Amino acid sequence: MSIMQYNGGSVIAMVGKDCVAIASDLRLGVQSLSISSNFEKIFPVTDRLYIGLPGLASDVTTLREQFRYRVNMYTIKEEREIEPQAFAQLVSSTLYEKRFGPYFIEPVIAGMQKTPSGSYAPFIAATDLIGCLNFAKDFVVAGTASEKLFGVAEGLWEPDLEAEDLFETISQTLLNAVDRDAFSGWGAIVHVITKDKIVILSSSAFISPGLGLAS
Amino acid sequence: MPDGSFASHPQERQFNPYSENGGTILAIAGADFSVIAGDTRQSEGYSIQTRYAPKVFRLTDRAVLAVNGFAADGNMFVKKVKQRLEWYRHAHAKDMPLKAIARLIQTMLYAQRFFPYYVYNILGGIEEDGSGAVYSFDPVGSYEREACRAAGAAQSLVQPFLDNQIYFKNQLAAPNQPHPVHLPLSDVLSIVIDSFTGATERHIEVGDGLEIYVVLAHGRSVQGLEGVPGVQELTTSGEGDRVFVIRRELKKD
Amino acid sequence: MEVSFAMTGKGYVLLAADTTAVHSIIKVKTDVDKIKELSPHLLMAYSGEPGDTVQFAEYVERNIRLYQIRHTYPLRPPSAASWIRRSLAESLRSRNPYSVNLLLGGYDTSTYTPHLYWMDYLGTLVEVPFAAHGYGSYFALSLLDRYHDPEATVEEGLAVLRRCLDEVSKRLVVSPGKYKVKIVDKDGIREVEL
Amino acid sequence: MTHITLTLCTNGQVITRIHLQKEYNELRTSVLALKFKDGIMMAADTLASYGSLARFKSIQRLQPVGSSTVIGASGDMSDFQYIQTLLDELTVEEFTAGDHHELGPAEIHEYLSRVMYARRSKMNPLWNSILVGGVKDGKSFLAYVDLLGTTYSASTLATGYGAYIALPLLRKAVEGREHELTEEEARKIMEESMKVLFYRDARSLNKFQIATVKESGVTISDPIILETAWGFAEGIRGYGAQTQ
Amino acid sequence: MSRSYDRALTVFSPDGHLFQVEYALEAVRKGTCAVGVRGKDVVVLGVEKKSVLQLQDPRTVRKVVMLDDHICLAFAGLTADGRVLIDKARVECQSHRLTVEDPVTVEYITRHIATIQQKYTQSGGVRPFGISTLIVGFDPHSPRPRLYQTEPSGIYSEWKANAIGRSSKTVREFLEKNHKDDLSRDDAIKLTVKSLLEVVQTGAKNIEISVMESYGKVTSLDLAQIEAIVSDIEREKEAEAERKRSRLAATAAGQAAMSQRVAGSEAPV
Amino acid sequence: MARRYDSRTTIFSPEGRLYQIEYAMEAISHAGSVLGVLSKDGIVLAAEKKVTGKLLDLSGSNQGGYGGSGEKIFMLNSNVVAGVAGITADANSLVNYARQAAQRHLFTYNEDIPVEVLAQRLCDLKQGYTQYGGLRPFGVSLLYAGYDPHYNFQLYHSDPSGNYSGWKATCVGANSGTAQSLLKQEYKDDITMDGAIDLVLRVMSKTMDSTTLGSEKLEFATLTLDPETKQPKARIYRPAEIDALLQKQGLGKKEEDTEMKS
Repeated sequence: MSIMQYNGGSVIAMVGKDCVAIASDLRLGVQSLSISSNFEKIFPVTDRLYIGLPGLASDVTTLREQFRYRVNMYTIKEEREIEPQAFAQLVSSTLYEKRFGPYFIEPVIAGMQKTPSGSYAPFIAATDLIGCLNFAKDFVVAGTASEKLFGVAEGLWEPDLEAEDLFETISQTLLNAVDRDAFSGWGAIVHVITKDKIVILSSSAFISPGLGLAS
Repeated sequence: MPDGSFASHPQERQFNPYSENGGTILAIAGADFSVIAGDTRQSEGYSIQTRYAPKVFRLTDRAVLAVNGFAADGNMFVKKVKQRLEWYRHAHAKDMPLKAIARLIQTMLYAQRFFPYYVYNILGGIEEDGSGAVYSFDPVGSYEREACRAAGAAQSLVQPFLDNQIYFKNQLAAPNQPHPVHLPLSDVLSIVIDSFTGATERHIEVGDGLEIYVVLAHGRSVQGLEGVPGVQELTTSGEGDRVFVIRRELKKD
Repeated sequence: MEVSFAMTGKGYVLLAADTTAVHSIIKVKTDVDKIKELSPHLLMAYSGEPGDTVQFAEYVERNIRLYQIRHTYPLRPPSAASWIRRSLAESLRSRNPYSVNLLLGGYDTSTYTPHLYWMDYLGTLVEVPFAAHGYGSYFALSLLDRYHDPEATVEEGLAVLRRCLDEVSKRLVVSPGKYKVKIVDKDGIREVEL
Repeated sequence: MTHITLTLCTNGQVITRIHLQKEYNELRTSVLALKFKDGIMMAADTLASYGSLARFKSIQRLQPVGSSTVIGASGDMSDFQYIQTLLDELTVEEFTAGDHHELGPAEIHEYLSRVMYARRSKMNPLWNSILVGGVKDGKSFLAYVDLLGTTYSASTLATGYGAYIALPLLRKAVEGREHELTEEEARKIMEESMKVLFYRDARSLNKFQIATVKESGVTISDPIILETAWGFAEGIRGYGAQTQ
Repeated sequence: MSRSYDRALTVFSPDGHLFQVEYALEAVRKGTCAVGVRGKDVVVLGVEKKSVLQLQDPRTVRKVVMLDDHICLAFAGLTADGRVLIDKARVECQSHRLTVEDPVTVEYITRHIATIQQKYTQSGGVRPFGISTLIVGFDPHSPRPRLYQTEPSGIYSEWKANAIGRSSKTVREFLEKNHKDDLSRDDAIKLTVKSLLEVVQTGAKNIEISVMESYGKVTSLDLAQIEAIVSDIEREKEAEAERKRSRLAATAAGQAAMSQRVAGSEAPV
Repeated sequence: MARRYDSRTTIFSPEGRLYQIEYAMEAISHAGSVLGVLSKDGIVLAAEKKVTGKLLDLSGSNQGGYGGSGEKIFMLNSNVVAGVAGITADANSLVNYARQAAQRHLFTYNEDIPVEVLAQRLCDLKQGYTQYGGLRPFGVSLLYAGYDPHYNFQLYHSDPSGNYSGWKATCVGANSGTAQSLLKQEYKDDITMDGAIDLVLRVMSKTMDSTTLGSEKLEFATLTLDPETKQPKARIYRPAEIDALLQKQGLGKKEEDTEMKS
């Protein structure tokens, strides 16, 4: 079994119309034994930027602390918040520093990027474990359920989803994908980021009548 | 080799009698129809061997078998199944019923328990009671009747999508409006096409062409098939169960 | 075989660890205390590679103590857990990593809450309502899924713990005989006889 | 590469074991084939090598079978020659039936694939990749079979290294034009592909044969030696130690 | 002339002085007074506490600190220097436990501190620490209390009783006069307070007392306890004074009587 | 006599004094004063700005998470806000050091640095600059207003020697003596946040050199607990907000000197 599957867990991010969403499961396991159903893998970077860190749980924490440190130092030096684009580069270079002894994490980044005109544009990106960046216009996935996430997302996602629909789409994608993955699941959490607010919902809140997708 | 023990069984070490040839298949059962589909790419490693190698085979007027995995085993297996069905026709003067074919396949697969056919089979068709059915098998013959199933290289991409769209997994029905048990044929066809375009997009071993077989129960109208471009009937009698095939192009990159 | 459990209850954390020292197939000792008292409200149960465990536990103990002497107050449980985790994570990628698994139970005197952390030699850290290490986890976790109550009194908590220990001695081939059980709550640390 | 052990025994006692090493790098040699207007065309060079040693320089790897089929093989030459004897027996047997029925390319391919699959199932494969092509009853046929019994057909095929280097060129030139390509055009495409293959494949030779199957029958050319120019190589910098 | 000797580096002057060290000792003499007294099985640290300003948080004014479970330290001199030096000592205490299992002995940590202080009198580009310390404690497995002193020079020495800081000379002289071997707990505390009162005019509220009774057992006396002792002492002094007075009075009376008698004798018979 | 020991590096004078430190403190006593008052539910900091001018551009200040009000008040960490008095360049360097120290602590312990620990970190640095060769002391005193779960709201003061101590209310910089005694008179242990704001502004208005209080001379910040998250939340006032506050407190320019005359 690969070290990438040791603890399990998956993350997905999607672009909507003037919004982005990022979601993950909550499982932490040791191979097939589940240890915790409340292990978060998505962390806020700024008010409108999140990072998801699926992979080896030890490195989830290590990198989360490392990124927080580096972002704070950036903020101290620059006296401004880091933008998603710059943060993606920071993630990439942090991972590439350990090119020959990598962190076993495949980050997913989602945020609202400030544009020169002063408005905000959706931004998502993912990297492999040594920091090769992948900027996508639709969705990015990572973790033990990544293939499943790709398959469902490819079927459900469409351009220009409004925040509510994006929430529905990402939730359905995540839940159906992790249901077919032995190493992911045990609850989920979704963050929807628009330019002026962030909505965070955990799995218990998803499944309520009326939220079902039309077939 | 200085070590005699290593050299004494050299060929077993050296020769791997199996290969994987990519591609993906799926089948969905409706109330009175069944849809069986597969892409037509055959590959080994990063090489596309051919853009057209069928993986879905009509067995009888009411049974279609999709085979995926190691192509040489697959072709041989289909050949043998067809042979057994032919013998059955000679002995009984009728086609073997679907559920009997399913059991036959299980027996044939299990017979090779210790040198298995490295293939995943999905059998679709119409049962004797006129209902649409899908049977799925693992390489050594474990099988089950289901409403839908995906297999092959992109199984993990397609199956959860089918869970969501066919079984309505993780969707709550609106009050007083339960989820339908069976979907209409037109919905099924678009789900099949979506599944394969999605799989083609994200899986390098899937693409080139798509063959969708549709088996309609005896007496069922062709509702859902009219107006579908390129649909072609394979059965000739027009009576009894009918088999149609729809061919579509998939991306070739 | 080493076995350790822990669970939270109403205002306390309960830790239990076996007391055997094993060398190959021989039980060398049966009265080993594998639960260190790191500070007045912090307990650490450790298991793993024999040399590493004691070495690492003492390293942690001295550093936590140094922090307390330097700052007059001890590290709070979440901070102590984070510090210990980093030590393990850094060790993991060193030439000679520590092979130590930990359960960390503490009572935060500034927020009046009990905390329990599960940690392994990779530096995986997660806060949990109950936890186990070793073969015992395969029995205990399912039992605790069923019987754990975060609002349980100490007596109720001990009863659940006893269930776990009984199950281990009943079903595990290489079950250890004796356990040391310690509790940490607002009044500090005390050992309990089962 | 594979290892073969010969065991000498007397009265059930092992006296000695002789270990033979057989180079299967020949598997990397190539056969190319394409369909054109009037039939199929196949090409293979005449080299059989042992590792990096170019051992036999005028081996014929294209072989007619009956009057409407040609097969081309890459891989182990002894196994291929065994296959040739099988096919010879088969054709003789078919001829002696005296019914004027002859096996066409499809039948030959089916037969070969059964042989290959059967041998792989005995864990004792015939170590070859073989292309089978021909024209019979107005239909041209082109298909592949290898040591695993894997089969497929397409309008352009290549084995060995050719599948990586020549096949893309063949596909570009042939796909969609199978019914309009003339024999001359087909031959040009083939020669061009063989040339590229020779430039890029170190274990290939600029001496090759081209087989053509049309309704009229099978023709296999004499070895063709391609004119190649290596003058450009002097100007190439940046490979290996030669960095300046 | 001394200009080039006593500046950046601590170097000998032609007449053999290390001026910087001597000047550092001056800084110590400006510091508040600290007293250590060893009893039979107890050791007491007393310090003169600067008045805490009305709006100041008394928690942050510390002169007696723990180095480890079994060792206390009091210092006189520059507070910031003290904090830095104490920190080094604390690290050493834990490091020692980690490497050799045992806690440090009082002498060991004293020597460690003294060594650091010495280094700062000799290394390039640094000035000496402007503090003296009193270190008290018990060695592991030993009932004997310990009291050590270190100085900016790096000298360390063991004492039955000693004082550092402001007016330490007066206090030391007092201690020399009044210290006895094998003092009981109460007597040791009383002597400490008494000696501090020699320099602390403001009484109990400016005195802090820490008592170590055995390995790891440290207590600080609260204000009420110190006040009780102070008033005790004052009462004793009062009584002493009273006795003196009465003895004086008695003497005077005797003399008076004598003179009276004499006078009386001179009275007509 | 003293002249020989009072320049270049920090060494003892024959009387055991470190003149460099004393002179550094002298520098601070001329600096714009900083005032801090602790209440049960928060802390108030105010500072007198010395660099003023009609053309000074303050529009760039207070942008982003780590801003300051420009010259005197800075965020050191999410739970600590500091006021500086002394040499501004030295202060900037110390502020930067403090922020990094806070981040290192966060990195190591995954908690916001306790306020006193942060003060200690800075003081250790400051002490080093009084002991090691070739260095002069930092000419800066700081007031740290912070929150941590150990001691809740805290106010510390550190000086160039590397000494620090905790306070309920204190002042550094010019006229700090006056301010101290005013605080001593008026401070009550149960002072509310509003009371603290009022006290700070009144004391500032009495101690500042100029006759009027206004945003061009005053910097102002508070640290309270966010009622929702229960996390410490600093607020560094923008110039307009300061003027509005002064108006509200009746200390604005319009009613010049009324408070002072009363």
